[in-house]
Amino acid sequence: MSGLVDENTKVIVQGITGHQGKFHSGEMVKFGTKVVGGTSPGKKGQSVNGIPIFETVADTMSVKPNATMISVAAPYVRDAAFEAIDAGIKLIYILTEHVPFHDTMEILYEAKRKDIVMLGPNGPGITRPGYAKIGIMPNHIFKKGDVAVASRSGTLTYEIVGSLTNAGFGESTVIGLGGDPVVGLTYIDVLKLFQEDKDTKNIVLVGEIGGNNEELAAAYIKKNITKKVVAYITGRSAPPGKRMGHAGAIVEHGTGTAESKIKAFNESGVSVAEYPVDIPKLLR
Amino acid sequence: MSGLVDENTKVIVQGITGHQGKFHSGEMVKFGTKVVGGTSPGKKGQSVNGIPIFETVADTMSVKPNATMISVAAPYVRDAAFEAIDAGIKLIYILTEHVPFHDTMEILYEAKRKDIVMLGPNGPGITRPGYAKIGIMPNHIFKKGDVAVASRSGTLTYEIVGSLTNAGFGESTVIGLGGDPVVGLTYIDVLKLFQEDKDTKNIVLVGEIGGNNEELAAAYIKKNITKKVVAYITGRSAPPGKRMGHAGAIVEHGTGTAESKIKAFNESGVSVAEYPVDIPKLLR
Amino acid sequence: MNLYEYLGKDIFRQNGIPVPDGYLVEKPEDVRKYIKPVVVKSQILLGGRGKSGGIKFARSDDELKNGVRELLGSEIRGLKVTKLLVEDMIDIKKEMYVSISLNRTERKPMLMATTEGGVEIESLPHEKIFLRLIDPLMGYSDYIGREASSFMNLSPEISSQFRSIVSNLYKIFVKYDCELAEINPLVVTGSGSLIAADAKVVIDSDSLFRHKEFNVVDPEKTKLELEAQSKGYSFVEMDGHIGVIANGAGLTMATLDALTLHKGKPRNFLDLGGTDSVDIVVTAFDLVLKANPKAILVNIFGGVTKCDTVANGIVEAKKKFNIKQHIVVRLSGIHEVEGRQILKDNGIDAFSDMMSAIETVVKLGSGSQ
Amino acid sequence: MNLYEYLGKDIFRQNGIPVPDGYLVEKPEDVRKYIKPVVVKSQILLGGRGKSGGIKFARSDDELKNGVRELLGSEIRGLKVTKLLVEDMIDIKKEMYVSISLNRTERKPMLMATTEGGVEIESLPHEKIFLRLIDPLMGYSDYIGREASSFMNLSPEISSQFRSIVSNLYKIFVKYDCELAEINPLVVTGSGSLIAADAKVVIDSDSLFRHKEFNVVDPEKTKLELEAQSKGYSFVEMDGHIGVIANGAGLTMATLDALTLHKGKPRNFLDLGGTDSVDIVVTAFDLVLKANPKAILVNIFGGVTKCDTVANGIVEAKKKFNIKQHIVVRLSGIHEVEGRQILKDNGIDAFSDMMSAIETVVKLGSGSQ
Repeated sequence: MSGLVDENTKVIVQGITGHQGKFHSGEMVKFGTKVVGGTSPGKKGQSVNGIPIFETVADTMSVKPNATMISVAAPYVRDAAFEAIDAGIKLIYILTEHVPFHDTMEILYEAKRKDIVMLGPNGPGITRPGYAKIGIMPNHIFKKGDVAVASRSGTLTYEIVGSLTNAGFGESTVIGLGGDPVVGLTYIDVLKLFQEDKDTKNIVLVGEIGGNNEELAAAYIKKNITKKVVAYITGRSAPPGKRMGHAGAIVEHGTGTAESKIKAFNESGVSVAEYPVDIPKLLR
Repeated sequence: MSGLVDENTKVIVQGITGHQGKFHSGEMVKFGTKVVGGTSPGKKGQSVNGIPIFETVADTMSVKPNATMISVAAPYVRDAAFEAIDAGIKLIYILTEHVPFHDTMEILYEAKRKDIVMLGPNGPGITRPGYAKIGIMPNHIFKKGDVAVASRSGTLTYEIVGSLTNAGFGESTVIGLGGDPVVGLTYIDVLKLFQEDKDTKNIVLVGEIGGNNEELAAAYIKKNITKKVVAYITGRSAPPGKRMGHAGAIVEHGTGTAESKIKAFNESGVSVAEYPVDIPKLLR
Repeated sequence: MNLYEYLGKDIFRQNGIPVPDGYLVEKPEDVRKYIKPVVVKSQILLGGRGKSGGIKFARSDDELKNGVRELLGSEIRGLKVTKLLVEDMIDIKKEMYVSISLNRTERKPMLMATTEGGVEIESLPHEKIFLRLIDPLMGYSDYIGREASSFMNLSPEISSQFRSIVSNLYKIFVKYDCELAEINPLVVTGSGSLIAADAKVVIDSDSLFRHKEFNVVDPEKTKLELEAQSKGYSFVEMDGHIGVIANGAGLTMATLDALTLHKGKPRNFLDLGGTDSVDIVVTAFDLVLKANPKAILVNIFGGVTKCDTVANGIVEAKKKFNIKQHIVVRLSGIHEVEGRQILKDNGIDAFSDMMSAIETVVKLGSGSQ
Repeated sequence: MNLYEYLGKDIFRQNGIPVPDGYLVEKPEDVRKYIKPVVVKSQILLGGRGKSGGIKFARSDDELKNGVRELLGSEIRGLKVTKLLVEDMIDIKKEMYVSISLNRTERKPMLMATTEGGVEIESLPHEKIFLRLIDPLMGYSDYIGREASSFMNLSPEISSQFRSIVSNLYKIFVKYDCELAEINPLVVTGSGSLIAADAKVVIDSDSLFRHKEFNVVDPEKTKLELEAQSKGYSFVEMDGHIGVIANGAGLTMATLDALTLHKGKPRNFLDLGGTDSVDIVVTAFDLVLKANPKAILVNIFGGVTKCDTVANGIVEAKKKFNIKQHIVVRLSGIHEVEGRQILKDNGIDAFSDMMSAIETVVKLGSGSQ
């Protein structure tokens, strides 16, 4: 996972004086993340949680960030992400929910054009116990270990991480891909990283209805992943055509169902837990 | 120069049934170029100079082209170039004059994004005697040899190539960068290739007023080029603020003058010919 | 958000896609004098309206008035018809299909087109459909339309109209933040003109902040869902009887799934979100109670949200709304012990593990009351 | 093509950049009743109009009428004033500068801005200017304006107006295919509003096919240049006396250079282009003759153009226009021998090498005739 987050990760928070930016920048610092700066127009020279505030991302270049957490309101995400891309920041994590997917597509392809990794939007970020956390996952649920978790959800991920930690496991990396129909990193992207990561022995994929990324992940696992993988899929009971909280969690024209995803994992030899709490059992 | 054109080059001509496309596709074939196809909407199944016509660039993929010459009217160049980029053709040469430079910029950066080389617009193309010619340079002026020529002009280049050939020299590669203010390949791009090219021992740069690409080339030569370089600059007598035929040939606010370019070359140890006919003398 | 046909056609009209002349009828008086043959089309968001009797053809003033009278206020597959579109009848020679949609797998816009329109695109064999991803940075350009025309074997006259329509459809897709912009059927008339006989435009709800022109009520949401939305909650009505409040979309879905696997039937999806506030909990109860559940399950994993805050919210809601139904709560995470104590003190079942809460609420919800 | 201020301001107005209210005066009757203080500005494409007396301030009806009378039809540094812009006087507190232009070196749009406006940007020290390249695929976004604001130390109120102006200026740059879109000065008024007091918009002439709205005569071209342009020739008038016809822009320039180095003064630049046609040669002579040269030099390197075709064109032109001036021709390349023979047969000097032709025409052109 050193490609994404490691001891050299230096994070800025775009929108650091907002409600989320203020709280979570503090939590990240407590977790041990190097939060080197933040932006908030009109507040340069001030600080939040001991973190210096800058006017623009260009100005933060003086503290040499290589990652950013974007926590601005949805209408301003495109601008903030373009600012980070233009400044050459190599990992862009977007916390914000309700970003129009047309904006996300643009950000994603501009980022790809410049070899920049985009994570999110609308996900809890990435946590690597012992190294750093970028995002909003609660610090107390983690213990360093060998399980890597990738998920499209926030709280459900904490539930699962909590149950892993309680059951005596620990986590190498936990990554929330985001609940939108278009997100930056996908399961396959992170599966590659998990397979290469020396700290990871087990992999947990948490999927949900909508799209076919779980199906693609299942096919990828069968071909490329030698580590143990278990999965959990949520949304079995969702009525078709309804968005279940996440913009991406929707069964449309019979595609994106939980059944299809569970079937795909089973066919790839990945055990699928019936309840989140069953995940630790499947890993034993 | 094998990066641009060599024995494996397979060219299509977009707009092969137009006046230029028809004539020059035939001349290219006579030169020995592998012209594998052309496009002209509504004429699929027909042929020109023995070259099969296709409906779209996507359709030409069956004959595996890796280069294209775009010879459509200026308003359609953006579409044709995007079509070639989207199809993944690796060298895009645009013959057309009067392409709006905003279109050229877009084409250029889309091409860069996909690692595609763009040559032109508004230039005569590239000729590598013994290998292939893409473009409109007259076949009869060339002789295989060790002089590489890069120029922003068409006929002036033929004049110089003609005088080289008449003086007993021969050419390794002759490339016309194009007379527009924004073009794909620049002097520095081709200087790199000339320096690496085993067939090239001498380099001739033909410059003109407008922009500062010659100045940049002069600085680059001083630092990076070990082969012999001579230059010719035209436009000394051009009145300021007037475009001399080429959209890019204009002295603006005192910049882009012939004097500045000649001075830059002289300071980099590059001899500058007073008249085109003097170039062979400088190479001896 | 799925737009009614008449709104979709307004967009088409404003953006250079030919549509039949027509007008909206919301009450019988809106009907205009009969001049030429028209079609009366129920404005409901369902496929196969025609087969369900939602479309009438009128070749006289009487037929027009009768058609409007029959359709207006009628119910089609459970949906009440409140708006009709009265449109000039078109001379259909052929029906084609074209759409631009988001391809989620490839994360790119996708053009689909076929000469076999007028039916559901899913019902057509794959090889009849021209399918092409569009690079979102490069966008649509004419060559893509030429590729489609070539695949579809269109004549030069039809191709040039078709390409203009696809170009405008892509502009609409981008300009209005569409998930889908579909013309089915795209009609070739007897005189060889192309015209959009239907319009299906689905707008990304997250983009509405920049599309004040669509400040319309989402016709596919229930009254309660709209109320919840206006208060900032993700809320979906379902057909069971166990009210659900949880935090996080994924955990809420997982809660519904667990209930269902235990033969419990959820009444709703309600995501509290990540905010830590008593009021948000109280309002969530207000919404759930309006759905008249037999029992209520609260499932909280305290990350940012604190369990004692939620507990206080539950207690306040119980008093405020005088809740008689059983409330079963699962609290885990930050301040869970304090939270459970607050609930116990107020006579509310509180668990630390999700499964026990699920089992209990299913038992209580299906039982007496 | 450089647009007059009033046209640039029309564009600004239509695209959300504030400009003073004003109107165009082309004849004395166009002047409207004096209501409040105005500025009368000569519409000529020169920097430093004010210093040259091309701008008058009017604080009364008399002053307005006098100003118009004085300026209309006057000549400023050789340019005749045929249009005036009468504009509300603005209360100038501060003058700033902003522009978007093509940076040819980087092949990207470039934003330049400074709080030191009202003077030529080239005269300012580099460190006072905010200079930033813009990725053409990403375009302008607000953060770029925030970077500029921060550099320029603008107050929040000024910054928000400034950013809106830069955003619109970039839109104009792209939408109208500009080489340059410049506001100098961008005025901060006494009441703290930003307003564009001048407008310099230069359009890429090659883009005019998609900007029919600029179907105006290029004011910087001479009558003969415009005639040549309408016939498809690149033609530039110069102040010498040797008419020049050559093929290819580069070779034509090289011909002018060689003439100049030989103390010959060219009358014009004329590029025959790459087409092989007698008529094109004949029309070229027609154009050059209208410039009344003392001698004419034709310099052809036959690549695609064939030398015999050119020779035939020369002979035909000589007859048709009864040309008395010396014509000196250099023909090299395809069919050069045939071409020179045709010319010799018609009593025209023909060379194979360029230098001999140059030397001959300079001698003949500076001599008797």
